[in-house]
Amino acid sequence: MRKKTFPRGTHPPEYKHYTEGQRLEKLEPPEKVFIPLNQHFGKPADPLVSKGEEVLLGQKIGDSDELFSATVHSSVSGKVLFVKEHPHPLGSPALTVIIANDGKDTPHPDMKGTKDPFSLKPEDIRSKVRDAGIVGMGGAAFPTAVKLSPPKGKAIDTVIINGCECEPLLTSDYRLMLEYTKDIINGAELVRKAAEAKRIIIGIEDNKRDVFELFKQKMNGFPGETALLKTKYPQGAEKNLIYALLKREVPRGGLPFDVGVVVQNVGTAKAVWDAVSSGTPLYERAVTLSGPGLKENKNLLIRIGTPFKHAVEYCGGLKEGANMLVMGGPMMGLAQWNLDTPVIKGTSGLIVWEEEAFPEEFPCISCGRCVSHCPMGLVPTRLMNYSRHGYYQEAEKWGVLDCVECGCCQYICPAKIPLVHWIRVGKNAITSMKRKKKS
Amino acid sequence: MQFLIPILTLGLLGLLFSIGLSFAYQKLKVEEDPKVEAISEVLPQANCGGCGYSGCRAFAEAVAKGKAEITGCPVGGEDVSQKIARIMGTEAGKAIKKVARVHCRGNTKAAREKGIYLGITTCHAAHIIGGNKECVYGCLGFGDCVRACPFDAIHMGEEGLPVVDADKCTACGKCVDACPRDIIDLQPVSQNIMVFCRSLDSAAAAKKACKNACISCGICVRACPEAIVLENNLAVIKDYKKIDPEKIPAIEKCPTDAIGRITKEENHEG
Amino acid sequence: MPPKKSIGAEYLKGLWNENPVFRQLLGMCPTLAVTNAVINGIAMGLATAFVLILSSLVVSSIKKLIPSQVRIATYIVIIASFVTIADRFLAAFFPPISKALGPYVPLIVVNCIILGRQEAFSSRNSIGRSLIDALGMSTGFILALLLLSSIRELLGSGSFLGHQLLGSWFKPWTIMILPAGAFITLGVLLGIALLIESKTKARSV
Amino acid sequence: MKENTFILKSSPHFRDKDSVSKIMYAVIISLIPAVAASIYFFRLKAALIYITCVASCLITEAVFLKVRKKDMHSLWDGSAIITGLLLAMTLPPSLSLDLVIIGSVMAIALGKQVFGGLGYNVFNPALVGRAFLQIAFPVAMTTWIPPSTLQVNTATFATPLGNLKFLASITEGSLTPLKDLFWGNVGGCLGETSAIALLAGALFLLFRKVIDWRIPVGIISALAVFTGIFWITSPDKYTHPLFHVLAGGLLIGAFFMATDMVTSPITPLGAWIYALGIGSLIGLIRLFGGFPEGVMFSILFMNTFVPLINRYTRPRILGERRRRA
Amino acid sequence: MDLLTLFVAAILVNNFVLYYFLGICPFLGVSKKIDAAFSMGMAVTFVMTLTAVASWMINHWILIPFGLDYLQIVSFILVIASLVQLVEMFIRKMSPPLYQALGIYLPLITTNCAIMGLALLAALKNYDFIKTVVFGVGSGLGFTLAIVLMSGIREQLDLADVPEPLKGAGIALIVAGIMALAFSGFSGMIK
Amino acid sequence: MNLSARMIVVLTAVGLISGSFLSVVGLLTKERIAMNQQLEIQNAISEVLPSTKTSHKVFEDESLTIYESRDENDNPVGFAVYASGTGFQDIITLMYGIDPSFSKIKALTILEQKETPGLGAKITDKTSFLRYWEGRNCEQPLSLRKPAVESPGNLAPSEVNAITGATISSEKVLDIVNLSLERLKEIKQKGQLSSEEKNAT
Ligand SMILES: Cc1cc2nc3c(=O)[nH]c(=O)nc-3n(C[C@H](O)[C@H](O)[C@H](O)COP(=O)(O)O)c2cc1C
Ligand SMILES: Cc1cc2nc3c(=O)[nH]c(=O)nc-3n(C[C@H](O)[C@H](O)[C@H](O)COP(=O)(O)O)c2cc1C
Ligand SMILES: Cc1cc2nc3c(=O)[nH]c(=O)nc-3n(C[C@H](O)[C@H](O)[C@H](O)COP(=O)(O)O)c2cc1C
Ligand SMILES: Cc1cc2nc3c(=O)[nH]c(=O)nc-3n(C[C@H](O)[C@H](O)[C@H](O)CO)c2cc1C
Ligand code: SF4
Ligand code: SF4
Ligand code: SF4
Ligand code: SF4
Ligand code: FES
Repeated sequence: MRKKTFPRGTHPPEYKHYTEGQRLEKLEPPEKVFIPLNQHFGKPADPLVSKGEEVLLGQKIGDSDELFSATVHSSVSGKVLFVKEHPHPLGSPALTVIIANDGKDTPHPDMKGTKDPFSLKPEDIRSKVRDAGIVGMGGAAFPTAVKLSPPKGKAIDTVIINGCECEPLLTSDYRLMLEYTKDIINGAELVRKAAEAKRIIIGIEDNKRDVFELFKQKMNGFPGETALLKTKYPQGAEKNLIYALLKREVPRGGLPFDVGVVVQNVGTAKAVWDAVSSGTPLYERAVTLSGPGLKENKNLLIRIGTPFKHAVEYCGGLKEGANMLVMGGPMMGLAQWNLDTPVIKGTSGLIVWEEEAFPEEFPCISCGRCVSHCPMGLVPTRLMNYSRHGYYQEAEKWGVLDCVECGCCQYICPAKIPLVHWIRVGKNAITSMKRKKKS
Repeated sequence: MQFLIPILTLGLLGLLFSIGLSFAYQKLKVEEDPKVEAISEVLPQANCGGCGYSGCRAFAEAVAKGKAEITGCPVGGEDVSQKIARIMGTEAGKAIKKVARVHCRGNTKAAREKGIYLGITTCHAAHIIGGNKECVYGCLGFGDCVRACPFDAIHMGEEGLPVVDADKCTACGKCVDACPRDIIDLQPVSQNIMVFCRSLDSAAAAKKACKNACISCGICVRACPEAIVLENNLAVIKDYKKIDPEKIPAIEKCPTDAIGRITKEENHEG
Repeated sequence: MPPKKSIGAEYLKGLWNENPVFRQLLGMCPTLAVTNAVINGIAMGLATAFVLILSSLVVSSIKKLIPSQVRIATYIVIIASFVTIADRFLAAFFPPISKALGPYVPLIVVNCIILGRQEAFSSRNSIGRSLIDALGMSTGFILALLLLSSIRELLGSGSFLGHQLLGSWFKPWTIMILPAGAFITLGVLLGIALLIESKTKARSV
Repeated sequence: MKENTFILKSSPHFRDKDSVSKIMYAVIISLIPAVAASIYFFRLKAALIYITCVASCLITEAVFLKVRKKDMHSLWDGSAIITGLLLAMTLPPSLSLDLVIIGSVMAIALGKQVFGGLGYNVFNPALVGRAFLQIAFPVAMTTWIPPSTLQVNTATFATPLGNLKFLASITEGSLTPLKDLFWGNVGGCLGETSAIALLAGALFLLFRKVIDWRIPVGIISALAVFTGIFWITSPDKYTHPLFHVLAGGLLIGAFFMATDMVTSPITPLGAWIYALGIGSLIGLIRLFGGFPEGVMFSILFMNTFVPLINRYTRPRILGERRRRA
Repeated sequence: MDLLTLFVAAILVNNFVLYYFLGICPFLGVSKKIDAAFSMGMAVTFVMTLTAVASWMINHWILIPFGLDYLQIVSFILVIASLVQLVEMFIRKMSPPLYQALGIYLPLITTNCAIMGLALLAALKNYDFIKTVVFGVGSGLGFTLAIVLMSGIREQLDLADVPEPLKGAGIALIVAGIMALAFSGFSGMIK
Repeated sequence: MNLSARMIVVLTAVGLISGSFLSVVGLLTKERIAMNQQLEIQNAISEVLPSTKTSHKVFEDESLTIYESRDENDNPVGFAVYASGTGFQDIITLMYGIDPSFSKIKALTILEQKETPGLGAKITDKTSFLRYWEGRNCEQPLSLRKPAVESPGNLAPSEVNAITGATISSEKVLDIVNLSLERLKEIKQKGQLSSEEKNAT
């Protein structure tokens, strides 16, 4: 079978063997959970509970009137200790509901299943998805309900289930696909129904052939197929994935629905199935804990709001000298500065290692490698240079906003220039300039 | 005859040329911004194009319209830039001379570092990945403001905080725009008491992050309730004019020095 | 207007602070073109000085009569007249130099220094001051030409004013008499000038 | 658990192993065969020129680093050594050492450091140094000696291309034999004589993916086509393309100098334009210009176009509408 | 020397900027941005062509017949100045976009020795009418080539770590020097 | 006075005044400049035809000017040919003397050139280049000797020495001479050399 792929990109060492064989284990929830009200793309939710209130497992504790937002649920039963700012994995502290776990996991009565999920109407699926607080679990944490309601005139024909997991080290999606195959396929079918699409494509990289064969078998009877993709980073980035699978190009600044596609992560698909079939909101997710800095490497199912410290201790703690703590994969993940920050809906992994001497930075030697590896067709060195010198308008003209921050350019750069960081500076400056202009 | 021809030729050329010009002048008179004239006046009139514009006049127009940098004239140098800045500035706030003021005292001794920062060493870059200090409101100390100042009026002090030289500052506002944490603003030179913190953290968090943070204890508010209020865990001077000079010593009792008189170093007098 | 400078300062500013070549980047074309030998540089400098001084005199004395709209045109005619005089004079009495300088003597007419000085100074100042200013600028220009042409002639031919200075051990750098050498030498000199400037400034602060 | 000792930085956190200095040292290694060949052909004098060149390049570089208060470490990034080696390889073996020093100083000072050092230069530093020498000391730079392996007894000796330039017509035996060109048994600049040694190094670089294959391919094919057209129309006046490819500085220029990353375009399309430009200009100068050889001028000339080429050959961004041609 | 060689020579070999040192001021002044440089180049080419025509007519119809060659300087400069003025007026009236792109550079051209130099050189070399025009267009294009290349390089150098004192005109002159070196590869090509 | 009127008057007045000035200057210098040019030509003629006493123009067109020269006794000494063409860089202008029968070049001198100093500019060098032109047989087109020889005696009758390192400039000079020789012979055949205007120059 010919493997599909997209132009350019790179292939960093995978290191998936650390955790590939580790079954997903359920991690006991800690004594205190810290559930931020801002775990998604869009407006943070407003708290629905206050200090001292008793809450149940799966109870809605945050919601918002805005379209671009998502509900937040309690991942334990117990008592609200505080609603206050707490360190957040995305950087700045954010409003967080801190709950003391009573250890009972008393479920909330609203968590009721549906007998025949496949007979539900699209709107019903969408509203259940929204009520369950589901957001994209592939990284961007985009509210899934919004994604499933494309604007008028943008018909969706294909649902792509993203099983690439192209980031090195991470294996949580892989384990989900192995262990919850049926749930994912069912979830995909629900997504297809909700988006009123014709078919499903499940894209899997060829370093996960076992999963590919599994899906091929179990997809029988569903309108869709399983596609084998070349192992290449960032195969899972949606614009590249769509190109690889369908040869369609999402227009600049556009979204997948502009070309009739919805892309959902496998974890998202499973969450959709859970929400619709058993009424379980998104309060738990699969997380890979890996890297040479951890005593043991594991794949865990972790309650949202669990501080990293708790999970790390379950893995035997940090090794001496571990100084690099990254939430997500090594290519796109965010460096963490302490272990008090909680697991959120978008946390796919926690990677720990010891960073040795920082590489010496050279000036750009115009080798062009960043250009020939950028999956988006950008000229990263120029974007970097423009940002560095504050020429933001030029950077915008050269497409800085099209950068998906995949990191290929910086990975490959022999001069060791922090290209992505500079590009982010440029993007940030441009968007804040635009915001200023609007107001 | 030998003399006449050249005389006539040149006279004729002059005549033609002047008729053309006067015609042009009358047909194409354009109303002008008085600022253009004023700026034109201080420019060196070399018409060298060094500014990238087609001559001094064009440059003056561009500056008046805000399209060109006031420092764009390489021939005139700093002298001329200052003059232009004044011309442009008089429009905005005439009488009171303002200067840039930094509202943070989270220097290297006071503010706690978050970790080992190995990112790009500019404030903007550090800011977008959450900063290098525990306080997410305070100065990052990488001097974006210093680099932004066209008049060399702002420098990084010894303790990692920027210091404005009030004499050199023309209140152009570049540093204000440059600071990602919005902790610089323009204030009248005469105003010498202000809040040197922008942290909205609760008292405990603020205290943990920085020794000089405002802990919203309210001492200053009690000292001068007419002018100072607490908003979102932060003391704010609502109306500077209402501060009675006699109350300043009481205000200066602030346990963390987050409010008080501007020091000599901060005013670059030392 | 800035406070009036003393006469001495008015003269001296042309030498360094407002040196037409190094500080104002004016009159670059003749500066580059004719400095392949010292004698040419000096001749060019003198010719320019002649035009600059006389036209400054004339302009400042009739400045009140000229309506601003024909200011430039008038200046051009005045300058062109003096240039013609200089050109004819050289051609008549120093034919070799006139030949070496080629079209660059007539080109004094478009030398930005001259028009720039009329615009910036003579049209606004008294005759005396304009004269001093023109003298200062001319001196500055001549010095700049002298410096550049000395370097180029010395390195390019090993001589100064035609006298062989460097011995036969020296291999002349032909490039210095050619365009490339002119550009590069002037570029480097400009860099040095700015370096000195920033050093002296740093000291005075 | 310790606090506040974690590293804060932006993603990605992985980096490829290749680095600027590794790339530079790869180039140095690839030059070894050609350097060895030239020392074999020109003996001690060649070795002296190499040493002088590399040493004066390094010293000049060091002085600039010192004055500009930069990290002295970058003296050893390898780029100054390459500049020195390549400059030496483009010098005539008879050149006296004082001129060699002048050329090296100019290469680093004028060609590299005035622009800000590694990565910022617009022109190929080694060629700036050579061009400076060529224009400053034209006679010394066009005086050739035969290699020690060749027995000739004329006082003046011409390079294969110099010979070609002033040949009234091409006849049997009037050209330097291809076999000599290939092995290097001819006169000329130090490094350009032996085609086989250069090709060996070039293959290594291509294999290691240090250089962009488009550039040598583009240059060689453009030159071959250009000279081929004239050869086919009048073979008695013009020689065949293979001679042009093997003679003079073409191979060293195409594989080692035009490929200098800093001074060549960064986009693939740009590389083609640049390479085709160089190739045709070399043909133009060799056949119709005042100089027997045009590699140096062509590369420098196309260097001036690189910023424009980079600007106007931006790749198509994914999802950008195809521009109408 | 046929017209084609004259044309090519004017662009590459005897480039106005790099060989004759004419028009250095705009070459240094307006070469910071490619767009501006290109407009300037076009404006110069345009005016040069006109100047070539006008100065030839003045020279051959008035000055030479009356033996007034010593009025060359004054009359050329007057003609150029009024021509530029006229063109500027005309463009401003007829096409505002063209004025924005080109017209605003015109005043700078009046005191540009490239234009005057063209008139003088053409007279000095005794070119006939056609040659004068070809020389004018070629020289203008040569100027455009040089200034556009320079601006491309300077845009790039804007992002480089050029030593402080060399920034601006210093480095631009050095680049011009090396460009002159590169261009000298074409000398000897005129047959 | 209204503004445009004033503009016109001022500019016209300035034009008139400067015109009058210049006319004086022009007239004062005209003769001298003309004389300088004459002198230059005459010097050149006597350089290439040393025994010249008088000379006059016998032919002139765009690229060629021919002077006939006579000695004290009004015997023809030969012709001085003033010709130009492109060199390595720019135009080369030269003059050479030739005997009345067009068989021998008497001497060559370069009047104007912009060749590379130290290289092509050696074409003005009396000892290394020009000396080898004296007495060359020019019934055939001349040819270049390369590599150069040590003394004129080693040259074939119609050969001249090239300059080492500046073959092109040498060739260009040769081309100019050969071309003008050809034209000279042509002109003579057409009988255009017998000049009507005998005004001695
Ligand atoms: C560089 C890059 C790499 C990505 N890699 C993956 C991936 O391996 N797996 C994945 O599910 N999503 C990945 N994503 C996110 C997808 O682009 C897309 O947002 C996601 O699949 C949408 O599904 P979701 O909304 O269910 O998360 C990546 C995004 C980027 C920018
Ligand atoms: C004279 C000299 C020769 C060197 N040769 C090589 C070499 O052939 N290959 C190499 O990778 N590094 C070589 N190095 C080391 C490099 O300078 C540099 O330290 C090293 O490549 C850094 O790579 P790393 O940081 O990725 O390990 C050499 C250093 C010196 C001083
Ligand atoms: C800067 C420079 C200027 C040159 N100028 C001339 C010149 O004016 N005349 C000339 O014939 N050759 C000149 N040359 C050399 C020619 O291009 C060519 O190399 C030479 O004519 C070959 O002649 P040869 O075979 O006698 O060495 C110059 C070379 C350089 C590098
Ligand atoms: C493939 C390759 C080719 C190079 N060629 C040259 C060269 O021709 N001349 C030179 O001075 N440096 C060369 N360098 C070294 C380095 O890139 C050069 O010094 C930079 O231009 C300095 O900024 C080369 C480097 C590489 C990797
Ligand atoms: S520029 Fe952006 S999209 Fe392109 S490789 Fe770099 S990070 Fe990825
Ligand atoms: S990969 Fe790095 S060194 Fe190469 S062009 Fe890109 S930024 Fe420059
Ligand atoms: S940037 Fe402007 S406002 Fe800020 S210190 Fe400098 S002069 Fe003052
Ligand atoms: S820009 Fe702001 S954060 Fe940066 S040093 Fe200046 S005041 Fe501090
Ligand atoms: S002196 Fe030539 S353009 Fe200014």
